[in-house]
Amino acid sequence: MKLLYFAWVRTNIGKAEEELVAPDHVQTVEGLLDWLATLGPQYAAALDRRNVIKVAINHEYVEHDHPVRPDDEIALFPPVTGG
Amino acid sequence: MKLLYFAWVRTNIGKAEEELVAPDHVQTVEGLLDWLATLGPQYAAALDRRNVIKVAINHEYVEHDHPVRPDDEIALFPPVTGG
Amino acid sequence: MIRVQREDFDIGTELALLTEGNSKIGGLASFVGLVRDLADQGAVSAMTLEHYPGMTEKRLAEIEAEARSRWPLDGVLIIHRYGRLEPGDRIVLVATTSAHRQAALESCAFLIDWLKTKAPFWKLEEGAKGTAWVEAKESDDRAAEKWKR
Amino acid sequence: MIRVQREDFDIGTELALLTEGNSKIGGLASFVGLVRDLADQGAVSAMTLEHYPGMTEKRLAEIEAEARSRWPLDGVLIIHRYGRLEPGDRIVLVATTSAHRQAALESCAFLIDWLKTKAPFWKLEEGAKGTAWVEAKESDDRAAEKWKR
Repeated sequence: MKLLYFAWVRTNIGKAEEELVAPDHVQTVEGLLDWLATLGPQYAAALDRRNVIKVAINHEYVEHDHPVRPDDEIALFPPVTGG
Repeated sequence: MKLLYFAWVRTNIGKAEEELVAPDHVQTVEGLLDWLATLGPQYAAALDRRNVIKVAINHEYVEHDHPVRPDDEIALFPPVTGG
Repeated sequence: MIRVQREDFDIGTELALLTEGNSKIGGLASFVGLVRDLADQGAVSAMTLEHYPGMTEKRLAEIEAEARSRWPLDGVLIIHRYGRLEPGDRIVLVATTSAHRQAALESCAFLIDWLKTKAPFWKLEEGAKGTAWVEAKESDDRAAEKWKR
Repeated sequence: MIRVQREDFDIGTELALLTEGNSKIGGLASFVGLVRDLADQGAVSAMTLEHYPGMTEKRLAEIEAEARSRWPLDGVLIIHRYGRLEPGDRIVLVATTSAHRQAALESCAFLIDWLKTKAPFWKLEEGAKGTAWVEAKESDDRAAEKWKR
């Protein structure tokens, strides 16, 4: 799957995007976030305030219980502050 | 007193303004409207829908029970429709 | 600022003047009223706006003062035209600037709603069957009511 | 119409395009958001707006469609900039036209309120002590809430 990070999720993780192959047990956004947080301290820090992280799959907002699939483009970011 | 008429009050009466000396018993807007309506059929027609006529004395909106004085500038007009 | 004038105005120029050189402004809200072409309803091909010189400016200044007392505003601009106007012509511009978005948006809506029921302007419409004075609309009264305190 | 761009825009030109040649329009409402100078509070001297290309345009188009489903609108314009902006710079323009004043005013307020909580933009402020990501405001959530159905 393709992961995209924005704003402080991006600056904490230290990259804007990456291709990752998640283990089979990662079936939902929740599971994905749990697994990402194990990839290193910068991931753990970026995902620390778990409940505020917004998730978009293929450009649509989804809740944390939404399923994830290997060919998804999944974006993680803080609440938006434009306008 | 100086009377000013606008919109259909003006077109009904047939003039935009006039100087009038009201009789002594004309003490309020109400009394003024009663008296004006006796000045001719065009006045009666203009003031027929009495309750919708708006009144401004010296550029300030007033109610129909407001006193009138000989040196007032008194404007009579329909509800406004600008904007 | 209040302007009552026969001439047209340029929206871009007016709005630029309102924000120029003031970087404390976070939001600029504006509303422009235009003459609608209702020819397909047998109505307006043009209209003439009458007003009460002297009183108009005072009442508009009062409306501006009321807006400033309710919201923290930087700039307030009201331009209202009079005379003969044709479909598509601009009638009125109201614009407000503030550090805060909601203050600008709310005060702009307030200004036009109050102006519509308080500023001494009257529209004489030219239609297929001659001219007719526009009747005041209840919907405008209701719009003004909601700002009553 | 939706535009997401680095370049500045001219308010007068954009609003003129929105009304040009359509004399069914009775009202044009607009809102412009600008970068505020908070230097006296030790905060912003400038900011950088990040966004999510592709998703941004889709979410803005969705917001436009939602406005059109709620109000009878002729034109809808949303321009949002990204990149580095300085105090006084324009960030966003939303504008709507309609035969009816309230439709234009309400939909304009709706667009900016929804955009603020739904369009994927993030502000990185440059202050005296370095850079910081702007935190989302509860007041913006409340402003969007009031349009929920």
